[in-house]
Amino acid sequence: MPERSLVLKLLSAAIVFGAWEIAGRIPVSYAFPTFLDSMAALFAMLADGALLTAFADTLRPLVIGVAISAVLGIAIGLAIGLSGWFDWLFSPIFIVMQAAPLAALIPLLVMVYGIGLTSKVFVVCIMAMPVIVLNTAGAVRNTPASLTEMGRAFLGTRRDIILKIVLPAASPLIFSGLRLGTSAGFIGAILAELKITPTGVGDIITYSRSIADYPSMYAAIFSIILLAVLFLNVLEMIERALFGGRFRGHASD
Amino acid sequence: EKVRIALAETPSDELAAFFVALDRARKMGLDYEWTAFSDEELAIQAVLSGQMDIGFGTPYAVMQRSKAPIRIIFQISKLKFFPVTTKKYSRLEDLDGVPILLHSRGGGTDSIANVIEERVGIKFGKRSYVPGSANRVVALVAGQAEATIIDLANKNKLMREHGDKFNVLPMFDVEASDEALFANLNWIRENEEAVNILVEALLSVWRDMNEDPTIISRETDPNGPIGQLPKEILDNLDNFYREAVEGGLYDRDGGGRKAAMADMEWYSKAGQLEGDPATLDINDFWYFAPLDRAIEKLGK
Amino acid sequence: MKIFGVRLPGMSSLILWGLLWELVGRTGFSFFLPPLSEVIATLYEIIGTAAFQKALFETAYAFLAGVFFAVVIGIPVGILMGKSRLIDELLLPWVNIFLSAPLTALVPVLMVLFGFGMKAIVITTTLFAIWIIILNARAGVQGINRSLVEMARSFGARPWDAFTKVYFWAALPEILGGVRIGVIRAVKGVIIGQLLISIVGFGALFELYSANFLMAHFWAVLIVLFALAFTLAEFLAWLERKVAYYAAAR
Amino acid sequence: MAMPQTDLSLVETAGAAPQMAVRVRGVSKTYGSVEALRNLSLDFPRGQLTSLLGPSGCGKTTLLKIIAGLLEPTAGEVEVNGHPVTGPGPDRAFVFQDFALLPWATVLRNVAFGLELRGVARSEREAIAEKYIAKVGLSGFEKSYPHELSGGMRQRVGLARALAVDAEVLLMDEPFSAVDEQTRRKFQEDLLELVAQERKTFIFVTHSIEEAVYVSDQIAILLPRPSRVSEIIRPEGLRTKDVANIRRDSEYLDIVDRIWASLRSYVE
Amino acid sequence: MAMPQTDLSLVETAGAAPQMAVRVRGVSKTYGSVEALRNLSLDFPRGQLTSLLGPSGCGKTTLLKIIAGLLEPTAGEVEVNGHPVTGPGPDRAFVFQDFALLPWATVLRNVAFGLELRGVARSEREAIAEKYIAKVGLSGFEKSYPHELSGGMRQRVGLARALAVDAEVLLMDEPFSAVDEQTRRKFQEDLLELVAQERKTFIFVTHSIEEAVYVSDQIAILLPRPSRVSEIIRPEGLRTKDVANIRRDSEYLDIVDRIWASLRSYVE
Ligand SMILES: Nc1ncnc2c1ncn2[C@@H]1O[C@H](COP(=O)(O)OP(=O)(O)OP(=O)(O)O)[C@@H](O)[C@H]1O
Ligand SMILES: Nc1ncnc2c1ncn2[C@@H]1O[C@H](COP(=O)(O)OP(=O)(O)OP(=O)(O)O)[C@@H](O)[C@H]1O
Ligand SMILES: [Mg+2]
Ligand SMILES: [Mg+2]
Repeated sequence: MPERSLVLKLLSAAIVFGAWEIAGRIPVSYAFPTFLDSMAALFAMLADGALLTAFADTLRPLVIGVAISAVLGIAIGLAIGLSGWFDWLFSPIFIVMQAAPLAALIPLLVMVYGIGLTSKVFVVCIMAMPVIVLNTAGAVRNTPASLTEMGRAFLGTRRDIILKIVLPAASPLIFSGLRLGTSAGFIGAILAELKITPTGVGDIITYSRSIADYPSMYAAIFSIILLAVLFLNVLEMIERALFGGRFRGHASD
Repeated sequence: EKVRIALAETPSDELAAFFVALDRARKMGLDYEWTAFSDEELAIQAVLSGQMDIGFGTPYAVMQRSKAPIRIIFQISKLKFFPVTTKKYSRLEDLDGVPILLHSRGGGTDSIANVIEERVGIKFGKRSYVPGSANRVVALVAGQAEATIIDLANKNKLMREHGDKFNVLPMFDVEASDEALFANLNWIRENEEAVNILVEALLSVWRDMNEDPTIISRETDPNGPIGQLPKEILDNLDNFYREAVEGGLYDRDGGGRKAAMADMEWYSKAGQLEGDPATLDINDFWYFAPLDRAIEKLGK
Repeated sequence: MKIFGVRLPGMSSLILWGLLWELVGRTGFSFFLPPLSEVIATLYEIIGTAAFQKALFETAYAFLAGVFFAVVIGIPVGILMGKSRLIDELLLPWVNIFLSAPLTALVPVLMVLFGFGMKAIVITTTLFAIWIIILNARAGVQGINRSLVEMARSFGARPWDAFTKVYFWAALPEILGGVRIGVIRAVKGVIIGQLLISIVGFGALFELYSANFLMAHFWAVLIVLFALAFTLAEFLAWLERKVAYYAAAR
Repeated sequence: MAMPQTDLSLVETAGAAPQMAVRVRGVSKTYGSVEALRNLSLDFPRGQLTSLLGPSGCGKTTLLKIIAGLLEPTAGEVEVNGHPVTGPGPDRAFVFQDFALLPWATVLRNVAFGLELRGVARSEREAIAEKYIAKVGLSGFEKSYPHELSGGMRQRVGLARALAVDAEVLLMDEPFSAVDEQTRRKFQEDLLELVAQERKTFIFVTHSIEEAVYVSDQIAILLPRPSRVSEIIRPEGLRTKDVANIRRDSEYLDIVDRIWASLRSYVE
Repeated sequence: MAMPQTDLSLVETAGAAPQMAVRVRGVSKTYGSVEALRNLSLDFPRGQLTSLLGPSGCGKTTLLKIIAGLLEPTAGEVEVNGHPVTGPGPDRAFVFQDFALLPWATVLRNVAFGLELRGVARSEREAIAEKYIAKVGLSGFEKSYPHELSGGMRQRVGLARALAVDAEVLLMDEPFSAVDEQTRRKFQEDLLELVAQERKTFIFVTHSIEEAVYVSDQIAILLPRPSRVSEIIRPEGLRTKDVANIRRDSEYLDIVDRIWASLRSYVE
């Protein structure tokens, strides 16, 4: 029943935004604008192009960082999953990185890489990379043994087996790692804009806060969350387009 | 009831004098607690929404825009900032079109840059924002920037260590406030007693400090937030305050009307306040009673 | 990994990395990377100070409170979503949005709504942790083997019995998995909260040390934090493995 | 479809009036658009073992679950001992194809679980469970967990659990499908003993013709979906013969062939 | 253990000199502390089907994988056509017990996958695959994905893939374990036809005594771990008999009973 679920989605959206509007009208704080005011500010910023420029600024380190993390992360993950040596040497690092609050490293990064694009890209990378590496490695390690054995039995070369069996078998988990990584990357990009140099959406947030233009600040926050959710949905659509309904499970199929 | 104080940064050498004043205020019967926020805007917001009583910062834009009756009661420090550049430049005029690093959009260094542009008749290149003078120094030393504006302590440090590579450009004097204490007017009226004690303690410390900067290190409570700082920082306290006093960072009268007037002019020029400075009423921004009372009590 | 037939324990390569760090640090490669030995000496020095212990206490408090709420709210909500279609359809879109949204952007809003002190940090921590806990509990309940449910019914189980004796235990591996990931995220949440909201705990130490270029101090606290987070995550993973023996058999 | 009374008297050794423990009358079941059972009627004599044989997906499990009260029929009625079925009841116990053991509980607790849900006190239910654990030959494994047992042993835990609640009717859904041939044969012999010892009614689903012929008093052959009973076969004479030689008995082989011929028409 | 040459000449219909396609000599295999095979020797005549029968976990799969070159024996040697085995080779094809199909590939690609790995051009390999898909009765399912097929159909995809690479030796690990009894019987008949048509050597693992007797030229019975060959049985006469009646043939039943008696001693 697509209609029912759509209705429920709209209903739950109406409840949440309604609560926001009411909370803004009470108001809970001088610094808490209403939903409608924030939307008005959002459209104003959209209309004068400020928001789009800001998005471009925010997305640059994000996209570069996620792309680097994806390429490097999948390659490292593959190496870790395939080689005992790599596993021993590198996986502890990524396990520690995943568990640790890397946000604390940001001040250091600024000292090393300065305040430009590099350190922002770096922040995105350290946030996004561990989960991509670990997911890829885990997926590769868990490639059903019977499939790789089958590949060997039918005389596949190592390259063949990696390209035609290991990678496709691991791809759902790799993609879920990419999705988690992108989401962590978004957190990193915003963190970088709030903690390193305010640019893009982070700049709108801090600047409008400093001049007490709270509707604009909330509009920027709203828009970046919306952007993240859209971004991830697009990623999910790509995944579905690539692998379609063909995946219903894994080794059990 | 405890007075809740919103700091705009984590306790560090710059706040040592303030904490000495707080200790004196406690002896005079003030009960307080403090919270450190990661920046000035948060401290302002916290006071705005009533979660904190007294805040740190210069919330002129907020005072003019939001309907909340916020008032400044004491000037902590003046906007003593210094344009620092590589050896390539030696006068402000040379900076036409040069990219510059500043603290934050709409903040104090941003307004200094605005005023420089206006007075000298130049236009800076791209402005990039890096919060924290120390971080801007790092960027400068690392060669990531050619010009920036930094505070007194960092200027001195930079010149001590890398004086051969950088110039401090001569600049006009600024009397406007960098940090000030502010609070909600209604709250001030309900807590006159506490505010009076605090302002009096501050004024006394500011005066003593201008006489003898070492008083800060001597009076610092070894078990307080400043006393707990790493030894490396504590060892430098005397030096820090000596240079600060020499540089005229702390006004011995806590700013008052003189500072308020300077602020009106400065922040209007800097774009934070709207309207002609002459038409602005300083009483819409400052609340002088506690300071007046303290000056009267301690003498001129 | 085996060398000369001897099995090297899983995390032993960290020793190698530590040595590398020491070497690079000794060459004076950069002021921001002091040798590991210096860092450890500093660690030894500051670990007893009141400032460090206060930071540890503040961080642990916010962290534990945040995780507590995430678990106590997250698990029942997740189980409810797994069982009730209506609740699931109402909540699932939001859970998914918050799971992937950059919560850092939301922190300024949290401050306004919930204050600027410890409370906001606790809530940030909870928000970092709760969504994955909800989703996993939901998945666990949805994945319960139908024949276990039918078995319970066929032997006449009442709803409460079925819940406490079958549902909870059957979903436990997923629930624990969710809690483990949630706890890891909570560690990030508590530090981000301390850096972005009010500067207390380890967040304050990081700001202070980095602003004053006390690199050995900085790394010392960082190591403590990494070690704590890592130990916690490994402990939960161990707990998870203890019940995982039946995860495959369900 | 009704069973001639005379047939039964041959088998009912106790000499009591032959009775039907379970009667299924005109049961239909549709899942959405899939019609699984259509107007199916079948009686299960007390104290006997009835097998259900039929192609995959014909609705055997569905029928079993309707009798257990786990599913509601779309139409028709099931009676157990003359009382209509409205839900699960203490008179029936189910042995699940996939065992349905609690992986986090020991063998002892698993076997006692049916009694635990019925509120029997701990010491009492454990004593009963011990007895049935011994009966299925698992003494010494009381403290083991299911994942430490082989498939065949797990199956016996499920069986012991069903026996422990002392229900009159035992519903068994392909209970031996997961064990290897050698073990399976052993189980079949155990099952025959069980039917002889306990005076219970067994309803047994299987895919194996040989198995059905070997263990059953009565075999119901089901048509493909929508399922009705196509034939009822009673391998009467076999019960009295020597178990060791039954597999080469010509009567046995005749029955197997007859069923095979009848089923074969549905396979492709 | 060596096979008397005279026996074989009875079976070898082509009249060519009887030859051993695969010889296993003194093979041992230990996994860590588990000794799976101990000094096992066994020969597999060309063009015949040899079954391996033995209790669960006795090492049948292990032996098959050693022949395939997927595992290295701890000791001993395997020869295929006189050449020692050092790894997988084009002369052997494996039918996996768990199918080992690529879930993301269509039936067509799965069947052609062995050829794809050998670098056969796309159009050519697809033509070959089509042929074998038709042969196992899956025409019309070329574009389906494995999860859309029933267990039996998946099994046939695995079979077609092994047939498509046209290897001389086919290694089949419990290939019919996943299908129901009715379908299984059909498969057994298909397999008999296949052995008759293609002049290949089949090595076949099963748990079912009846199945082994029904389809094999030679049956090797393995002991429990550590495994050696305990007995070799050649159900010679059966091949010439009428398939339809073989299941009640007394020779057939004798062999089944003999094997059963021999295996029974290991089952508890
Ligand atoms: N919950 C359900 N929803 C929809 N259809 C169902 C459901 N359960 C069973 N069916 C359909 O009803 C039919 C009968 O299913 P059932 O499980 O009773 O078959 P079965 O005879 O036990 O088969 P098998 O021998 O494979 O176990 C099947 O075609 C199946 O697809
Ligand atoms: N990779 C492995 N590591 C350790 N032990 C193994 C491994 N593979 C198999 N074994 C052990 O070797 C023995 C033989 O295993 P194998 O799979 O060959 O048995 P099988 O005869 O095929 O059994 P089944 O009939 O159950 O398939 C078993 O006891 C098993 O536990
Ligand atoms: Mg069934
Ligand atoms: Mg096997």
